[in-house]
Amino acid sequence: MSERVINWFKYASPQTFYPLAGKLIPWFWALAAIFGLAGLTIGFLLAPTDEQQGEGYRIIFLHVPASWMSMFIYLVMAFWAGTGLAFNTRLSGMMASALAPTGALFAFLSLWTGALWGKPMWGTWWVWDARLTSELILLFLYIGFIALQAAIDDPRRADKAGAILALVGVVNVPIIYFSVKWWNTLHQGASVSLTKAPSMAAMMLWGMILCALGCWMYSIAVALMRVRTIMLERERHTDWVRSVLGEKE
Amino acid sequence: MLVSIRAVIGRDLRLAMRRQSDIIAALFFFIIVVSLFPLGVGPEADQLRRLAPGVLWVAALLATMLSLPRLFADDHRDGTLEQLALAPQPLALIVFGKVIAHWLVAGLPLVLLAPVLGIQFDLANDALAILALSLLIGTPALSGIGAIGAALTLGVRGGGVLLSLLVLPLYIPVLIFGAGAVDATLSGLGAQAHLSLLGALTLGGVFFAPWPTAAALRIALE
Amino acid sequence: MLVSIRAVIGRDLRLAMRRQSDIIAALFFFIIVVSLFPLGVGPEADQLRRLAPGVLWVAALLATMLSLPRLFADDHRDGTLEQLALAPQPLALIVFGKVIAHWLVAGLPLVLLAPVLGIQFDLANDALAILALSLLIGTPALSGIGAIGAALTLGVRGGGVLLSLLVLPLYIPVLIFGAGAVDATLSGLGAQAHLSLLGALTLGGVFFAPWPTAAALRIALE
Amino acid sequence: MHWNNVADFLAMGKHGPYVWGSVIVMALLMVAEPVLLRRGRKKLIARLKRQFRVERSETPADSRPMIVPTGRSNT
Amino acid sequence: MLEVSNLECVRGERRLFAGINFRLDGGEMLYLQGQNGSGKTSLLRMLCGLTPAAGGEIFWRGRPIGQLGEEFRAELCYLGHQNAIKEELTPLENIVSAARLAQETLDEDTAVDALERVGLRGREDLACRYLSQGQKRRAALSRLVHERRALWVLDEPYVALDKAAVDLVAGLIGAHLQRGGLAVLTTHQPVAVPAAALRELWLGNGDAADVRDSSARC
Amino acid sequence: MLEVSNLECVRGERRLFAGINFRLDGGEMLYLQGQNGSGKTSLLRMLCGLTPAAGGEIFWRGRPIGQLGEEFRAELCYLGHQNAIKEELTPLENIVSAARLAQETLDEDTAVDALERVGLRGREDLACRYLSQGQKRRAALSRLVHERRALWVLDEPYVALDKAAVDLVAGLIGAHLQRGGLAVLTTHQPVAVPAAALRELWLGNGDAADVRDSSARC
Ligand code: HEM
Ligand SMILES: Nc1ncnc2c1ncn2[C@@H]1O[C@H](COP(=O)(O)OP(=O)(O)OP(=O)(O)O)[C@@H](O)[C@H]1O
Ligand SMILES: Nc1ncnc2c1ncn2[C@@H]1O[C@H](COP(=O)(O)OP(=O)(O)OP(=O)(O)O)[C@@H](O)[C@H]1O
Ligand SMILES: [Mg+2]
Ligand SMILES: [Mg+2]
Repeated sequence: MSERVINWFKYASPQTFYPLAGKLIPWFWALAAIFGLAGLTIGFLLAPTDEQQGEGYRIIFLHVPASWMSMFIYLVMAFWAGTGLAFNTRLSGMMASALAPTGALFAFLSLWTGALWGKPMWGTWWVWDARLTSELILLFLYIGFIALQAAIDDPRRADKAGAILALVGVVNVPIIYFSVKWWNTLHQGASVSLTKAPSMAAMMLWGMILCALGCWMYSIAVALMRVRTIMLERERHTDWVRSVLGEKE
Repeated sequence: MLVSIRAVIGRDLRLAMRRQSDIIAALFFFIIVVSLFPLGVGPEADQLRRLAPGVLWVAALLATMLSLPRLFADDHRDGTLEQLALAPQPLALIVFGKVIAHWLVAGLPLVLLAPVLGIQFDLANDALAILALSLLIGTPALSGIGAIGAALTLGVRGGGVLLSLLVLPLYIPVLIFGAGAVDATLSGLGAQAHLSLLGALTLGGVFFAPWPTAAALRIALE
Repeated sequence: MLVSIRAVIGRDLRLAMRRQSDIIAALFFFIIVVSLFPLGVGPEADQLRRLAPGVLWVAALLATMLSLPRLFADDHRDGTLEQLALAPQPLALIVFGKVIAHWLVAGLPLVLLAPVLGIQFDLANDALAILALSLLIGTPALSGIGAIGAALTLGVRGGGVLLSLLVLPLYIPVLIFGAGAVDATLSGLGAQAHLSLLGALTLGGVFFAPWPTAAALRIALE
Repeated sequence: MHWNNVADFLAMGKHGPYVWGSVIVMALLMVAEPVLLRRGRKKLIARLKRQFRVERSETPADSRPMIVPTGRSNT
Repeated sequence: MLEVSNLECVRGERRLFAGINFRLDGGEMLYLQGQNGSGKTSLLRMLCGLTPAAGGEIFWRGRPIGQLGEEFRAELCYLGHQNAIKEELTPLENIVSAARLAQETLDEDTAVDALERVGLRGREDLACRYLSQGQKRRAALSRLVHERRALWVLDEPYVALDKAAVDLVAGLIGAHLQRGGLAVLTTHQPVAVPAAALRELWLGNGDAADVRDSSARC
Repeated sequence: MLEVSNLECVRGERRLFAGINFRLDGGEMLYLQGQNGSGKTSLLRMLCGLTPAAGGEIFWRGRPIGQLGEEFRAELCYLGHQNAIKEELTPLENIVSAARLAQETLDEDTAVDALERVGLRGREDLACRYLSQGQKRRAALSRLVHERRALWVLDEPYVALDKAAVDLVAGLIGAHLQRGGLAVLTTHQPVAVPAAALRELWLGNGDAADVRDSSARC
């Protein structure tokens, strides 16, 4: 392994990452609070009523960030899992395990808010529509990932097995995203896209984006918290954990 | 390459023949589930006809799923899996052979039997044909996807349940398109679209699945 | 006597806890079967309500049946069964303990969960109560009768299928009275008669079954 | 400000239960997650410290395998 | 105490042995020998009453074991090719629950002590799945440490054990014999059991038509 | 040809061994010794590439086995604690299908001959389930009769075998070494392999502090 690679992996070693993460967490909490409050203020206090959907549309400020995060976190998790499998770095597996519960949380919230939105808009809590089904599958994938890792005692084996599952499940994410395009379904198509001009009012758009940023920061903060715990647990035999815990006495 | 796939298939089929249970088990389970339903639900022809695609596909899915835990477990227990992993050909090829053997043993009989059971539900001829066709196209995907789950949960605490947990979400699309195809025929729409999606799932499942499966097996053997 | 039954139950429960799979497996299977049906059949409330007793009872029956092959197989494979057969107390007592443990692990959770799943099917409260009650009375019979089949097919080629073949005919009365009880409530008739028949089956099954089971086990060990 | 009064705000134009149902559940879960994490972390640290204390009272055994090349022999 | 007359064993269409006679008293050990497949395991299982004999009788304290039933089993300790160890449970749980099923009282301390004796210290709480082959066998054999029943029937107890463990088990058997117990044993490894009144029984190879029922003492 | 440098093995939280170095050339045999649970099986599995090493490297003909992959496996014959025998199949079917999976051609006559060599004549067509413990092991070992791959890795091959069979297997290994093959072997039974250039490796017991570095010749 060359010098450069080792440098690159420096922050991938748990003992340097642990204090770094500890310092970053408060900042991410602050950002999460700022973005979240701003987004909710715009979304719930300032944004105008939607002509077709009435006030019910305000669920969008929760539903869309939750849905985005559920997919995005899966991609990040799969990325970490994949690097762990390829380069055998200790940190990667821990990051993947740390992200999964938060991803599952957002997948659940996406379903929950979606269902609560569907009842007034479509007249039903649930249809077996492509997007809804694939989002449900995403939730199951998260749960499967968590359960699989919990069932294997040896953390290294657990990481690898989880990584395979995560990578296999990645196909599901584009399916969720493009399902509205590939099949014409009840669910709404994308209203935010990089190529086209946004098709919704600027106020709504900003509200949504701020809420999404808030969720994003929240996810980072929570994932960092969790990864620190996982590090302590898994590296409990190393000296650095002893010294970290010793100092706190 | 073909030779070694043939060798795996041959061996697994012979084992299945010897045990017999494997072949009949899936089949028998399928028959039981399908036949118990009219017993529990009551015999109104109209209702039964509407139930038919769902019941038959759910039964097929469960029957396949139940035979999954043993796909690698026996080989794991008696040390054969180590020998397979140490064979000179890529493990993925061997897995491919095992997936095919599994389908021949657990999937194909269902395809052949489904039309017969469909008659019990008073399905029309075209619906019966589509039912068999959808099963023919769809069940290999069940074997392929299932192999990944079986390998991941090999030797793991609580393997059986975990297997269902991992595999079922991935089976849902197959179920939906499969039952959808028959439903579409029943309601006079074409089943074309559903069937081609099913075909895509199967191609993906059978040809892509052996790689992650082989990787998972190596991990299980560590 | 009570002590040794307690010891068997304790050991089997601890094993189940350790594996976890056993407890959750039956339960999870039950949930899956019950939830896949609306998925395959379509979500019309009226139709679902009529299906409910049948689906739930068939699912309970299948869930119990699936855990049967392992009732003695693990003990047989690793030599524990020989030790049990050589223990100083009558083998039938030990079997009795194992039947109870099996019910606690595979039957009781279904009883507790059934009402929750029944809600998905939009069942009324009294029907839910009768559903749970019928399962509570009926499932021990499934464990008892099942034990005979499990012992008879122990170590036999094609055991799994044979087991279903032997056991199912004996299960059908349980299914009919069990689903019948709920059906009767749904259509406003009393479930009394069905339930007492179910009770009779259970008493017979649980207290009579250990003897033939023990005899069958001794034969399997020869 | 889009709203005239609090009642309107709470009613959300007949969609109150749906909107607030979403908001409350989401808020609850997003508060619960970090709280649970903190608690888990504290428990873990306590456990680890207990373990370290126990381990300090024992001396770790070091093991070193030996390799003995015995050369050629004709037994 | 244990007496066998004219015992015969038939497997499939093959007669493994016939005309086996011996008598074993307190403090004596029967060392059963023979090639692979000569019927040693089959004979041991007959002694335990697991397999019915094709011919002949087995007596315990003068009465046929078939009649004695539970009375006989209460004095019998059998250890077969299989370990009768649950992979999911820890060694400690395994032997405690095995003892409980055999209607013995084994408190946790005694159990831990037994495990320590067989060299499983530090592994009491590791699921047996993770143990090495020999450690699994040791866990199974730890039953013998506090076993006080009269008749031990052991089928190749030394398999997979290292030298130290073999000696330990041989010592346990020796102590048992000195307490006036009986033991029937098969093994392909020649191991000296200390202070044993030894009797040997050779089973001829079932292949050959010449069923030898020679018996020798050593 | 086989070279191991600085090998380390960690199981759970236990370091079984570290700093293992050796080199094995054609015609040489490595005799791996150690108490139960000292990591012999783990070491053999690392040599086969089944378990990744916690540290260190393994070279075959100068290249790391991880890189070689199939090339290495084509020269490797591994026989573990488990027999890799299907109970439902007959011994004949077992070895024929095992050979086919290993991409070797084994015609029926050769297979029957191999079974006869290991003393399973008359049992070729009996399902393995009915075989005795030692006969099952013999069926598994019959693979070695016509095995010509260079590296044999055998984990306690003599377990459950009677004296005659042990000698037979030792003879097979000896012949293999004389053909210029390599063998790595563990066993708790001291058995003389004829004409072997022997090297011994002791693994200390991971638990105990008293690591004995005594070595004996056999
Ligand atoms: C349980 C039910 C639902 C689920 C699982 C679900 C899932 C999703 C997912 C995964 C996304 C993100 C994908 C993307 O950005 O393209 C999304 C976005 C969206 N959903 Fe839903 N949804 C559900 C119900 C609803 C309902 C009932 C409505 C409205 C009537 C709705 C409206 C939207 C809108 C407007 C977006 C944003 C699309 C965009 O701007 O890109 N969803 N939903
Ligand atoms: N159905 C059958 N048909 C023919 N032979 C059978 C059948 N069942 C068992 N056998 C033979 O019976 C014998 C059983 O031997 P047993 O297991 O008692 O041997 P053992 O002396 O314990 O041998 P080992 O030293 O290998 O443990 C074997 O030779 C086996 O081949
Ligand atoms: N998860 C784990 N935690 C702690 N120890 C473990 C774990 N998994 C395995 N071990 C230990 O690792 C060792 C594995 O040893 P291995 O099977 O290689 O031994 P061996 O030398 O082959 O022994 P034998 O002679 O009994 O076959 C055992 O001592 C076992 O207790
Ligand atoms: Mg034997
Ligand atoms: Mg070993």
